[in-house]
Amino acid sequence: MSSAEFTSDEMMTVGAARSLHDGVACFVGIGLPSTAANLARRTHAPNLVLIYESGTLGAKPDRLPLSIGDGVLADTADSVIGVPEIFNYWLQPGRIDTGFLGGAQVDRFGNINTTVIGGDYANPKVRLPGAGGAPEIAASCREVLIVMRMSPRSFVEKLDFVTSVGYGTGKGDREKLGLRGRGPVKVITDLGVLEPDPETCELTLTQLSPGATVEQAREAVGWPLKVVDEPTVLQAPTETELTVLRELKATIGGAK
Amino acid sequence: MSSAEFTSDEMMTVGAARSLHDGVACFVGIGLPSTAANLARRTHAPNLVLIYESGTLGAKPDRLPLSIGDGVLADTADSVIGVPEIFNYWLQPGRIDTGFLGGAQVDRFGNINTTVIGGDYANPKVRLPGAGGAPEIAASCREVLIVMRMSPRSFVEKLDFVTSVGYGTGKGDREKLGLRGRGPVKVITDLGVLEPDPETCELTLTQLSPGATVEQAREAVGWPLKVVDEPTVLQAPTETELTVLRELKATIGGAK
Amino acid sequence: MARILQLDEAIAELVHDGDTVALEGFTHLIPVAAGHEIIRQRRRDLTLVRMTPDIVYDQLIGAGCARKLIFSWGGNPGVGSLHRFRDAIQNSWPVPLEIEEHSHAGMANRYAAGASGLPFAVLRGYAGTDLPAQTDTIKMIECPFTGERLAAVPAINPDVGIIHAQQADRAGNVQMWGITGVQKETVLASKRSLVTVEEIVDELTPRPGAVVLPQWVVTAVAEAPGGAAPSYAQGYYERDNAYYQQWDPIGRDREKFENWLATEVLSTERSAR
Amino acid sequence: MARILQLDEAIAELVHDGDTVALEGFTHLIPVAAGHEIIRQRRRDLTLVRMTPDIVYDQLIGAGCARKLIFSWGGNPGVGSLHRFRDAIQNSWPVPLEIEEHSHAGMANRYAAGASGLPFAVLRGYAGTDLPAQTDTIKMIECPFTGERLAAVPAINPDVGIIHAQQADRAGNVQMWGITGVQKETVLASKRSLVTVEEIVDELTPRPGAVVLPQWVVTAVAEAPGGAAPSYAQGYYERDNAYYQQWDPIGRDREKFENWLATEVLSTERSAR
Repeated sequence: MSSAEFTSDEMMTVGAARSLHDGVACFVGIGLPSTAANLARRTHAPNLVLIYESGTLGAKPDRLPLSIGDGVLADTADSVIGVPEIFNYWLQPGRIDTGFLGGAQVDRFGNINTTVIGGDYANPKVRLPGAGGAPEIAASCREVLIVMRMSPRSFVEKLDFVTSVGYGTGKGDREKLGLRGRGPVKVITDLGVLEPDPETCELTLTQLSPGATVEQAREAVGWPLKVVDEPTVLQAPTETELTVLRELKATIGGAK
Repeated sequence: MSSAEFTSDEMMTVGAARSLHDGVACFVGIGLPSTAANLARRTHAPNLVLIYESGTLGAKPDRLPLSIGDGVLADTADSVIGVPEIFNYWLQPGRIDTGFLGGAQVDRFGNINTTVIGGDYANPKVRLPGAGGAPEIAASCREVLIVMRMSPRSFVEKLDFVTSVGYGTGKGDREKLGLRGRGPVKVITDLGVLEPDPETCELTLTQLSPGATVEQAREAVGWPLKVVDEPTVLQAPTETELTVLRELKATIGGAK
Repeated sequence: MARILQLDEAIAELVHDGDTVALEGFTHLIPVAAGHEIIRQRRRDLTLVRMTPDIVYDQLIGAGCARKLIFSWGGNPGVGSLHRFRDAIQNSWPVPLEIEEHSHAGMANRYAAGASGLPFAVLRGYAGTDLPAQTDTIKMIECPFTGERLAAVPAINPDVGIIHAQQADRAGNVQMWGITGVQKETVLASKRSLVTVEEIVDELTPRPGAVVLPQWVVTAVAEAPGGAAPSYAQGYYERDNAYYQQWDPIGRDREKFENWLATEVLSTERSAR
Repeated sequence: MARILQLDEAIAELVHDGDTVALEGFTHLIPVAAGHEIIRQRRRDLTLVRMTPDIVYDQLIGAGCARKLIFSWGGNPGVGSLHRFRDAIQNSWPVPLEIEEHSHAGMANRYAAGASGLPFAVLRGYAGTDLPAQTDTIKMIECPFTGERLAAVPAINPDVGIIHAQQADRAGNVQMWGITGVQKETVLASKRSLVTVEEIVDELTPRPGAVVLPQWVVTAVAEAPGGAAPSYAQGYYERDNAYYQQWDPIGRDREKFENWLATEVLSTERSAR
């Protein structure tokens, strides 16, 4: 165990990596989810199956891919398939265990916005990239992990646009909507981890990052944040985790 | 030109082969259609594109395939694809020029039965193999060639079961049913060729095989056969056609 | 991760009386050894599914394993009819056989819908034919954008999907090449799946046109060299055409068939691998 | 048979003002050279379609070629926003841009329906999201067998589909490998198609994972070496990451963009091949 210094982003990435169990199939988005998944595959989860929406099943990249369609994914995959097939045969039936999502905004029920902020849809203040694979990842993966830095601008009382559904307006909504997966089981942030309350599905602070406080978390969330009685403190990144993570990050330079 | 002896089956095969224009894409069934298509590719239509429902696009077999899934088709194809794709992406949109069909029964509007004969559906006198790819080949190919030996048992007043649609009950039916292709443009038989009447779509004898008579044809058809004023006589198989056809047939022995 | 089992273990564990079972193969890679093992284990009341039931289905039906057949083309390819199949339909011998009949396009789409986790598929099919009148698994549906009417067919999701492939690795990743038919969809649509393979290898070498099924979507792999004969396995052996011819007189005659069954299947044992 | 044309000839002949045009590529094999030729030929009022509009679509939009964009994710991957796209949506500069927005699953299925000759596709999608309220190309449909409600989306059938591949042979048969995205569907769904290729070869060698488009479904092939840069072409060249970074300040600023457009596209000529 190490007391090495680490950033809150590193803690967040390590926390996300630890949430991936060995042997599961994981639908990976680019950025932090991909870093976390590759970290997990190099540490506790060597048999993690990485699936990218570009159509690579079982990619085993020897460096961090720079995009969801990086050539290293195709080169190392068990199989490369077309994009319609990845969504129809692999994601849609619910055969992928874990989906990773980020977003510009999340609300207390784990719904996500990656479409527009401010104004209205036709005349937004900020036009975001849009849905991509997220709505169906959120609907169909057996469980979803959300990874986002906490701030009142991103953890909001009300989304400007619902791009992807977490628990809708609360417990039971997923079933009513016919969504197959369980929904978001964790929101992993720089300050700690939120989990849906078993009764209400409202996101509740259950774990704190080392050094972070409940007060900090409350201030970083735009709704009255529920907190469990005694939030546990996340284990700091181990030396191995940090070393592997930093090595991974260093591979980006030489990537295509 | 040759006056070599030939069988009526050879005439039928050569007639079918001649109906395939160079460069067209042809959906080939096993048996006589496959023989005819391979004959055409070796004679006047070297650029004929052979498509088999097993998923082989552009097969160039060096011998007669023994089944629609013969390995020689995969070995020589431009591309081998799955069976759902061959039907959905290739047949259904109407991008295949010519489809070949045979059957146990055909009626005067070119509808075909390959399902049951006699009795009723639940207790047939003869259970035939069933539909296979035929209904959608009949519906979606730009044009269809039917190849069958003439006899009153097979050229019937009323089908025991409509497996594949030609012109339904007459002109305009294909449009009403939403079928995209033109329908059967020729029925090639041992005694001659029937073509749909431009006004009524009723199959009409337009050509006779060398040596065959209108009277023979009428006797071989279970409905009052219409005949054009002056049926032309099919050109006998040329020496080249016969030689190539017989060479092709001889390849079957060594096939898998 | 797929488990590597012996064929008899795999059938014993995965295939139960009353199951819906698809043994798929399109001329190539037909899972014949698995079919014979089902006969040997005397499964009953199966709903058998296959686009192109041929000899091995004739054998399963003749052995009394099936109560229903869902199919689109049934025959002894290049030879003629399936006489056990006809005897079952026409004379209920040895047991009655219900049929549910489609076209290839319909069946392929039913598997694709099953693999896609959808309850149904849409196609341009069946219009004007007598097929829809004979089955309640063909309905019409209207395009919500154009109003056009199309055919709809329900997904097929077999209890067990069985296919034969050339190779698997020791983790149970499967690779097949050549004509691969509807086999990927069969495995993906099925609740449980068994892949028999020509051989288990240390590593799968990528090949042009290969279809790979990762181990995490395959329930079990069993080594069964020659397991597709009399059909062929590209790269391993060719089609045994004589077998198809020779089947005809056996299939035509109940007594000959029962002799065949007793000597060629029931009293034999698949060599343990 | 596909015709082998020069890129400028092909664009002149195949792409007309007002057309619906899909230039597809999923990170890999993006048909950038073809996009630049469309800008150079000053096409207007195009409806552009692409799952993942990135830099070349930002450029087409900034150059005023498009009146509408149909898409599911628009961004400069790994860098940030598309500023020409945002300027067009938010400020109608240089011309107003209408959008029709879907998810990837929806777009992929729209292409697949287009390739299949169906008017629509069915998927599990959009439920509970705000997307259906913003577009009339998402509707609900009921399964005729189970009564379940699912999403329906209309087929996409572009006037012109444009993709980039590694190779074509002299007859116009096309082969691409690596990540091939939705490019096959794009060509099959389109009324006309253009494939730019890294090189035209005497013979296509079968490769693992390759997608082959036979010449009879391709309208034209144009040799355009480097035609996917700054994206990559597996086996030919790598992604130019710096270009993606460098695009950000250019795209952010109208003046810089117009300079870029004048010097890098409009005043240049694609070398004749």
